[in-house]
Amino acid sequence: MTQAAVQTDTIEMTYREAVKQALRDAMKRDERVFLMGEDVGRYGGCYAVSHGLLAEFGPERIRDTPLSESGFTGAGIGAAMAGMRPIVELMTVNFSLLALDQILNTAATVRHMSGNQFGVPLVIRMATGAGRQLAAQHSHSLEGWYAHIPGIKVLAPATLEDARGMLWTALQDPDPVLIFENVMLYNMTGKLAADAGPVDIDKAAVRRAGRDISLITYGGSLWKTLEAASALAADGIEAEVIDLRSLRPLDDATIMASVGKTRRAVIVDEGWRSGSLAAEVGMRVVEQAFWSLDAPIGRVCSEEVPIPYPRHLENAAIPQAPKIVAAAKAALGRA
Amino acid sequence: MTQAAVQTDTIEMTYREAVKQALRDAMKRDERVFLMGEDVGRYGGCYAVSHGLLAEFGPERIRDTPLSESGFTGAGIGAAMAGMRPIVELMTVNFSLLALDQILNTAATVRHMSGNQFGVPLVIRMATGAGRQLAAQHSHSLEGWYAHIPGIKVLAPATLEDARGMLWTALQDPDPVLIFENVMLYNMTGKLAADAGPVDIDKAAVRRAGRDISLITYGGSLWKTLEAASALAADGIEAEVIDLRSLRPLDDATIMASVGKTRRAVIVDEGWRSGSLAAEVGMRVVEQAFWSLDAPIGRVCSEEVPIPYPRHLENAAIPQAPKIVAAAKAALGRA
Amino acid sequence: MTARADKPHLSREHMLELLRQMIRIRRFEDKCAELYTQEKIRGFLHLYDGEEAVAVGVIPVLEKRDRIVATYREHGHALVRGVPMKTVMAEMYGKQEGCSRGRGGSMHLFDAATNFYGGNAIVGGGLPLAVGLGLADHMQGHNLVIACFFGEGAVAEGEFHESLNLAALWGLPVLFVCENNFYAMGTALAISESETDIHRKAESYGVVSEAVDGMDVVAVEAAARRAVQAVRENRKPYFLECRTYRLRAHSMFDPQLYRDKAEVEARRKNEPIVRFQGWLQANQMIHPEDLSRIEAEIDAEIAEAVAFAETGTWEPVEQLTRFTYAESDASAIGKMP
Amino acid sequence: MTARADKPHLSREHMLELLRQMIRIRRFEDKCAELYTQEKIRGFLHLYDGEEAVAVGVIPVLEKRDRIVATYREHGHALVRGVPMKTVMAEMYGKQEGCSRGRGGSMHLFDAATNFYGGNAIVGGGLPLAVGLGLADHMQGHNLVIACFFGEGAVAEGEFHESLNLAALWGLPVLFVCENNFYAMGTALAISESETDIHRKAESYGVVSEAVDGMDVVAVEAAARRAVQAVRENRKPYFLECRTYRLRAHSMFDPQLYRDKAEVEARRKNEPIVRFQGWLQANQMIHPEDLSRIEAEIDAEIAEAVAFAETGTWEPVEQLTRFTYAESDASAIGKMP
Ligand SMILES: Cc1ncc(C[n+]2csc(CCOP(=O)(O)OP(=O)(O)O)c2C)c(N)n1
Ligand SMILES: Cc1ncc(C[n+]2csc(CCOP(=O)(O)OP(=O)(O)O)c2C)c(N)n1
Ligand SMILES: [Mg+2]
Ligand SMILES: [Mg+2]
Repeated sequence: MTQAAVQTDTIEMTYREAVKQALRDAMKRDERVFLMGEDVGRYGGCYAVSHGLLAEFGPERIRDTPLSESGFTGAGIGAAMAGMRPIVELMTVNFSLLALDQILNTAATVRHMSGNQFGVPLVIRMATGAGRQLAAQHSHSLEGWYAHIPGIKVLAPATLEDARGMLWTALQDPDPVLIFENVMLYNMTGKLAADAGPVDIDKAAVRRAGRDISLITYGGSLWKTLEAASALAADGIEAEVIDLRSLRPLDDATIMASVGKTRRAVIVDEGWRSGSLAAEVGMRVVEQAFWSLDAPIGRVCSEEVPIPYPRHLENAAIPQAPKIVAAAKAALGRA
Repeated sequence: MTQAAVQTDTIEMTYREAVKQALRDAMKRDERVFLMGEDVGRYGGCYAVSHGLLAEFGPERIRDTPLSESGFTGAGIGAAMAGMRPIVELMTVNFSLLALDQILNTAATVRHMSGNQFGVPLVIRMATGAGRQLAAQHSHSLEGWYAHIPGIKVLAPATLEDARGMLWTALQDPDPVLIFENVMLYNMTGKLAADAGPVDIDKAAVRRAGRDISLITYGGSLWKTLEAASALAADGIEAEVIDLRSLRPLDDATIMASVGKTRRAVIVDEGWRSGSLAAEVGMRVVEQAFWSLDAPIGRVCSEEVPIPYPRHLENAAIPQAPKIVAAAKAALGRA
Repeated sequence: MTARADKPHLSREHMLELLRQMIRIRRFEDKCAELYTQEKIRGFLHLYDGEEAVAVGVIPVLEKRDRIVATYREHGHALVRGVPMKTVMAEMYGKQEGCSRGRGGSMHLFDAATNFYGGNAIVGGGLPLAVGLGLADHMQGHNLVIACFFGEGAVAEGEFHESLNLAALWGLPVLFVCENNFYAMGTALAISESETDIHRKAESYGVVSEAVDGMDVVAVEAAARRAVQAVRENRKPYFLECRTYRLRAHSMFDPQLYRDKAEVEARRKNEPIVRFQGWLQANQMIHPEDLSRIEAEIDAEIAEAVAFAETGTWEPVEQLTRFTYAESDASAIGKMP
Repeated sequence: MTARADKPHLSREHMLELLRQMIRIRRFEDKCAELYTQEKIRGFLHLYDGEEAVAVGVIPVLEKRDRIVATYREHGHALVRGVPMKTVMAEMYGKQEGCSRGRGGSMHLFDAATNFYGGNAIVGGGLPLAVGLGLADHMQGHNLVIACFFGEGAVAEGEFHESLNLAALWGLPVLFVCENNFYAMGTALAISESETDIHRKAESYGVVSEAVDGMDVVAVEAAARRAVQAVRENRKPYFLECRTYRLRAHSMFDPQLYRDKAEVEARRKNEPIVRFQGWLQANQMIHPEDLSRIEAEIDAEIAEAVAFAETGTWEPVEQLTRFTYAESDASAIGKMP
């Protein structure tokens, strides 16, 4: 399980630090592992995640790249095919579009096209999400969109445990795994077990148990959803909060078990509404648990607009706790 | 309306020819219009769509480009912002990934980021779809995926009328419009009114009326769905077939009117199942017409696999009439 | 300073104007930095401190009808181009009165009135756009020049390569201005390019190129004159590399671990304003009163711009989704797609 | 023919082997074209007719441990590399016995046993991959050479630029082999590149480069020896441009409107097999019996390959979704994600 451990020694740290520990740990455990991306070394990582690693592991294994997203992502694919275990950092999802050909047309297809002779054990990390007033070109949330692609796996660590633990598991995977770190979480602090280590990457987690409605979410939205769940509890509504953790593949069983119990669901997802991951999750519930539903499924997504710069508009564009509360109440007929 | 006209003079032609007529017509009507892309000129277009246009309009307006998808798509954006009306041909959707940064980060955002000072009246055409045994890198159906992006519009002409008529309407649009032509339709022949011209691009079309179930689809899958509807009719099931025509924005009203009547729906979409456009359409039905539904919504999409080369596997990977029939029967409890 | 500039432009008045524009950018940005710490300005803020001679040397050489494409480090370009300072400042505040209606912020200054095609936050993303503006001009025959600014970091991107080839192949009137400040965030040039003599890359596309001391506003201006004239006459691209230096952090988040303080200090001694001002003084072309007058005028302009931004209005939340698409009628306002 | 190749390799036996490999590719592909019209082979089929001297000149110079990245026009490369002809043919049929288990077809020949990293149908897509293979070798210290083949059309892609820079910047052992056949589909070189002297582009990355007559197998081999040796010794990239010509259509769908029949006919006179065979004959290095023996052997090999493909098996439809992900256990077969 990935819940915060309270039994053993715990250490207070940030999400950023948890990712860094995961990187350091992986570099130490396996000399085939290396980190490559723009400004991961001398600059210390654009979100300071890899700060200090260059001094520890040197410039060959903490490899600063030129601004060549397609080139170095492809280089990661090639290195993975030849026995290395690269971690490619794409700085942010906004720039990953430049590497999409390599991700979709090469990384995701090589195993199949080669009849299982070659695989691409590559991990690609990137920051995702809005909330820092970076405007239309720097605020995308495309992890759900990436989850459309067969041949890759997509992870969204929302907790310190997952930030710390998913990387190693992803590195063991024989296929490409994309890890999306929400930019708003890097400064989040919490307690992590001193001996925290790898976690599974197959199962969704019930982050809060409840009987009245299932709130299904992941990544940065998890915390807003938990906040909404608290607010709902004050009104006597016990929401169950599911953290998907893996966006591809999706853990249908955990979702259906929850909805089977609560009979109502709202999905919260920072992607644009049309074609969101929320639509996929909702559709699966319809396909697999239609007869358990007591009300239409709701979703809280981003508005269909490039993210605007001013704070009040940015806040209004992306999911927030009050909207989640409202959607939950609507699904419960308590609007 | 976009239904085949039978009242006036009609001419038998292919879908390819209808697209070409649309191109020629646009070039003649507006001298700001030009076509640019790989092999559109001297080669005659990789699917022979633009064959003959170079001779008629010359190399400035039928502009062969180098293999530089990002570069010439961006050049189309710039030219559109400066008063031209470019039609960029991206040969096939498979190569459009190389231009995705320009499409998503520039074309789709400029109007918003500039506070409405600049717009991008650009049309991007590309071939899409599987069925020609071109294997994993040449068989994508990503039009539904593109429909996630706010700031662009996405069209999928399935009929000769739409192949002929959507281009001009798209060129009048002040914002970027992507037109996806399914590769399996180019050789399709049919009758087109001699005076066929521009058509609306806002409304879905009811291609077959029926009372028992709504089959919702678009593009290349329309014909398989109509085939399925005929098969169902033989079993006494009257399916209504909706051709979405525009994938972004979606015409919710037409969809809901149909589902409100039939109370059952199956969505057919050649995209990979997870995160498909079918999920979005299904989710909208759940949000807007849940209480009219008598059964779970079904979907027939592509299997979650890069498209394999052998014909029997390719056929099994993408939607086919028998699968649509089966899904419809399942939704009707007649499995 | 170099003495290569055409004599006619070496008038005292012109010299003072060059100085004034550089100081104007510097002081405006100093104010921005201050407002950033006050959280009036948010998001990313990239300052041009040390690089002013590039925009000031190049942009006034362009004509009004010419077009400009810039990057996320574009306050200087916008100001020199004539985008009103108050609308630039209001944009940084995110107010409706901003030059991009507040939607864009620091990285997305746009201004149709001055043919200022933005502010682009994707490194290299503006290059294909500039090619397209050039293509439009090529087809329309307006005899414009398109000036496209980008950092040396963008040179490693595939879009740089595709854009140079297209512009050269099709004979498009694009002036590529590489602002080589020797760092892309924390990545020094030698860590991003196997060939660090950037302007030589233009040769492999058959594009005429020149490298110039980008800390010397007179030299930049002289080179820009040659370049703009060549583009306008030959209807072909031209590549101008301006070697400069960013004296401040990349953005407000950058702890500058990647370079020594001493390196920055050494460069600061040679920074374009100090240098040009010193030269003007040594040549008795400027008097202390000139400087105080210029500074007073600029300070007043800045104060006015801040006041304008402060009193600007926030776009109502109901209008959130506007400008995703063009509005055919007023009823479209606030409508979701 | 050039006489520049190192003498030791000019043995009669070696010459006959070069000729044999070229004829082997040609005849194999002639058969493929025939099978295509019979609809045994489907999808896109890109023939190498006229370009055989490139693969035959370069690939045998590589060692077994070296790695190869190719394009969608890669039958010749696979055959010369030693991918068994019968598994190549079975792949074209889409049979389970194919070298990519039938999943890839003509454009996606893969073979782990011979370090053949595919067949890539995205123009330019293989270049970053080759850089990555080179990076792995650089970090693992195996002293390999990575040979990466691509057409001159790929040179316009941004990925070309990014890949050359990365390989040069990081000192990676990649041999870039540009198969310049002067057309990218119907687009002649002069319509896609402002600078048509391709190998000179390598200079702007500081990569050593050479252009060679790609219709002369001996010249190609000699250049390849120099290149491979340089890469192996210096652990740096090398750029080899082979100037060649595609005598057939781009693919089976191409009506070749973009070039004159006369141009093709003129080039055919100089095609590598005729030319090399003529030279061998003129120098009495080949006897008519040699040729008939070679042809007979090849025909037998082809007949066997076709028989193998014909009797191959179709993958059961239940296994459709296999190989999307690795299979941890047998029960994964047929499981949907
Ligand atoms: C495609 C892309 N990749 C990465 C980034 C993040 N980033 C922003 S600025 C920058 C450095 C750019 O350096 P340079 O082009 O030299 O311009 P400078 O900032 O020095 O003016 C980077 C890596 C980005 N904005 N776009
Ligand atoms: C990125 C991309 N764009 C377009 C295509 C379509 N296409 C296939 S081959 C080809 C021409 C490539 O020419 P070149 O690189 O010279 O190789 P050649 O076919 O001449 O061997 C094109 C445009 C593609 N496969 N990939
Ligand atoms: Mg720089
Ligand atoms: Mg070629």
